[in-house]
Amino acid sequence: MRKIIALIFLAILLWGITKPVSRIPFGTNKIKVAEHYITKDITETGAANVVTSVVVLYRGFDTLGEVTILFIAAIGLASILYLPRKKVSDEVLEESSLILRTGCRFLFPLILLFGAYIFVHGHLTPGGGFQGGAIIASGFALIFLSCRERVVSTVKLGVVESLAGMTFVAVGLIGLATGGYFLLSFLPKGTLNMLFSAGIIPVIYVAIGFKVGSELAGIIGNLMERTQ
Amino acid sequence: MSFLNANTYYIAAFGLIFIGLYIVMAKKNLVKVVIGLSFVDSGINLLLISIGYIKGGTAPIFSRPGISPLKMVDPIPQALVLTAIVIGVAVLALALSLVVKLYQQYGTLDIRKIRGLKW
Amino acid sequence: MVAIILVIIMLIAAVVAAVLKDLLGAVIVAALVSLITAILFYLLQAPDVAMAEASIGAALETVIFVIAIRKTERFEDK
Amino acid sequence: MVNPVLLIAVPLGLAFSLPIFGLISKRLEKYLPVIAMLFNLSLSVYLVPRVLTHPIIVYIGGWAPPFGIDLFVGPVGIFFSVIIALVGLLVSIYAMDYIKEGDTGKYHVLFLLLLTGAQGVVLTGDIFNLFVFYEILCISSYALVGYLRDRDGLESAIKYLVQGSIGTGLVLTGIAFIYGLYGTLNMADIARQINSIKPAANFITLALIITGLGVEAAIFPMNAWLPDAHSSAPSSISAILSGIAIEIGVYAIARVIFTIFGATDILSFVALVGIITLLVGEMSALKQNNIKRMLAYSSTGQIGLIVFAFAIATSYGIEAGLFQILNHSLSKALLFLAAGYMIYRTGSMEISSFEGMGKRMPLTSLGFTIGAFSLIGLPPFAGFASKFLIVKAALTKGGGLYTCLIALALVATVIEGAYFFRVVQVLYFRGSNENVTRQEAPVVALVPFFVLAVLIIAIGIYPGPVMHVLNSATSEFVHRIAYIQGVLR
Repeated sequence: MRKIIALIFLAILLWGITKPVSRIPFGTNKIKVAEHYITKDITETGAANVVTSVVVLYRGFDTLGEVTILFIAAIGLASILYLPRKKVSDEVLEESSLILRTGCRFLFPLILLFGAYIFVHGHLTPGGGFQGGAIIASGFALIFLSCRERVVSTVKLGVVESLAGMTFVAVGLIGLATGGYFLLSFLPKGTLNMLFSAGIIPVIYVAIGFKVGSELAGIIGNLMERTQ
Repeated sequence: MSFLNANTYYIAAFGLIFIGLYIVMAKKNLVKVVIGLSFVDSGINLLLISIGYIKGGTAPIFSRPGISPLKMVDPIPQALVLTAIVIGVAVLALALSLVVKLYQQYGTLDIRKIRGLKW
Repeated sequence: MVAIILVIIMLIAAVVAAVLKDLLGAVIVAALVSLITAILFYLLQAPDVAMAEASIGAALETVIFVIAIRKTERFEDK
Repeated sequence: MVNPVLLIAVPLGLAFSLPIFGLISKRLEKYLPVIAMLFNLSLSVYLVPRVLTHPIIVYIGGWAPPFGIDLFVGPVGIFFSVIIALVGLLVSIYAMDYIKEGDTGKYHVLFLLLLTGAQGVVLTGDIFNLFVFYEILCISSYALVGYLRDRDGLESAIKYLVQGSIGTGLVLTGIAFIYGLYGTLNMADIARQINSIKPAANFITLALIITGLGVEAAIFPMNAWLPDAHSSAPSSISAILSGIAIEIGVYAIARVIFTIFGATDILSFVALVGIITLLVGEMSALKQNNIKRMLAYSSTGQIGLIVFAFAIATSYGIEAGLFQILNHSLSKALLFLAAGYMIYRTGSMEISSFEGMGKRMPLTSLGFTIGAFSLIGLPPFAGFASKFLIVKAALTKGGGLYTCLIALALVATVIEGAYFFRVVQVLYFRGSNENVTRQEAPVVALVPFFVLAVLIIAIGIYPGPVMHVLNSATSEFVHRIAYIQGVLR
């Protein structure tokens, strides 16, 4: 019964979406607003990666909202999995093998370094705060899964997450105070393809990198520890 | 065949969305439902990126000098999808935490057995 | 041509994820779907998105799913 | 001049910093939402006179629309932001004492972010930005519904989450189509070009977005989650969900229909859906014995009435709809807050267990009664004025359809009266007459009751200033050309 209803619903939806999709042919040039971004990007923002300048500068407010959503998810998950007192997990954790431990000790700093590289170079190469943060979080996931004697404090992760979020809002407010616009790129544009260029993009992307990394790591940590 | 060739990505996107919606509506296991939600998200992301694609376009990055800005694909959908991916993982993490907690209360993942509230 | 083959594999994998009774298997197949989506993003000239999808969609979502399944149960009961 | 972006930035910054304040002192946490909402309320009230003469358009990051995101702080936006800040402030004062269990710091963060999301939705002028803030609102409410971590709460949270995610997925698909068709995301820019494409493609896009937003607004048949979610959440959250969240859904739908698409041809269908929602909601409320489920179903009904009023689409109709939103926010918040402490004192949600409450908690019961009377539409409360306006709007619109529908709406009002009077009767006229000890709600809870009750009566007796704001807000919805020209100068 459920399956039939589902199929009928999907058939109606399929019939409906063909109409707008037929008006949007695949692969043709239909750029309107984005033309401005592509042609004016270098002079206006100084970032080589146009996607980054759209994400951080032109549509920076969306990014602030997006960071907030991840924050909500991390906080909401912690509040749902909240245990009144620290219950010790009664399942006996197996010691991870020597190879696993050594490998993870060796890999963890390298992963962190790679993640940091990704989010510092967000305005020059593909990548940025979200990708770099996710890579850092995968390093922490490695710690949580294999090096069980190392304890990662979710409280400290929470502090990092809060500070990074406050940095983002503070950068926005400095823009408002100095130039009259929230999230204004008040730093100099610099030369194209240099590390210190493109205004506030590096600052914001570093903040996002820390924030996303600590949030995703906190999510994994809470899921591992807060449930028996 | 030419239809398939021209619309490969649209078919992929809507295929994923429909499979995801079908899983959400027809499956009775909560983890499966969450997998369905993640398929719907991926499908919508693929749809957005395909809308922004231009045949023979280059990635919107001035990685070396001499790239013509007029051949670049649309950067806005890519920015939107970055946002959408993060929203997707946020919803998914929250959903799974609820699922884990529900399992601790009811001892099952079957929605037919989780019926405390009357409808 | 590459794209068509990838899309076919992806859709088959999605269907397999829907019918598989073993949830862990379904999650792994779903990770494959995410990975192929990432490759498709790359083919569509979106390297930023491809990176995000590969690191978040394929890697971290799978980790979260696997932890959740470990805390609950592995098989979908009939 | 104060920049209206602070309405979003300040609560957001405080929410981010709240965990750090929580490390310093656990007691600080609960004051931060109050501070944030006090700031928002004073700033919005301060902005009202300026906005009424001239809408303020804020460019985020200094990029002019359609290239950047803009905030359109018009009469509608400021009207909603005053409601959000006011109800948010009162509920956060109430929650200082009410929320005791669980990780309270996290509750306050989520609560503050829910209000910030609502604030962003009503101010933004960019459709994708609206989607992002909408997700903030939705995701924090999923988490808050499951906050108590009991069986009902978790179950309704997951139900809400699944349905809400499908809804937001539909909205995002609609936005993808809009972007593909028009190449822009700015609402004014879309509205300017909307008639350049064949209607069929537009219609499907509009249908996808409205269906998606309709999930959060709980319009029939997408309202299955509402009674569960609103009844299992903590009472303070029920008040916010009923008093603010669903109204934001209605706002978003109205914005999409009136400003972006200018689609007046689907409105008679929307009116019909509204009346069906109203009748379904009120009928289901009538047979409930659980007070919170009753109030939740009543919210569904009220949303139906508001949607109907908007669908009349004359300036009378929209004005009546906005007035009803104000009335519903104040009254339903008051009802849920009062019910919250009555449930807390009796330990039961059954209506029959409230016998003698009129003596045990006289002030709380009085608050509940005022809220109920205002929702039914008795004079001299605010509900009378708004319901009167809706009837007047429907009759001046004329036509057989609207006359029939308003007759059905009046039937629904009678049903509403029946179940609210039943509760009031239980509160005052049932139970033994022996002396019962008074167990009044604490003072921090009585303050919100008092303010809400005074506002309901004051607006009912003297609706002049409110009507002044509503007139401007109505013209913002009616004159979409002015909106477009205002943004794209």
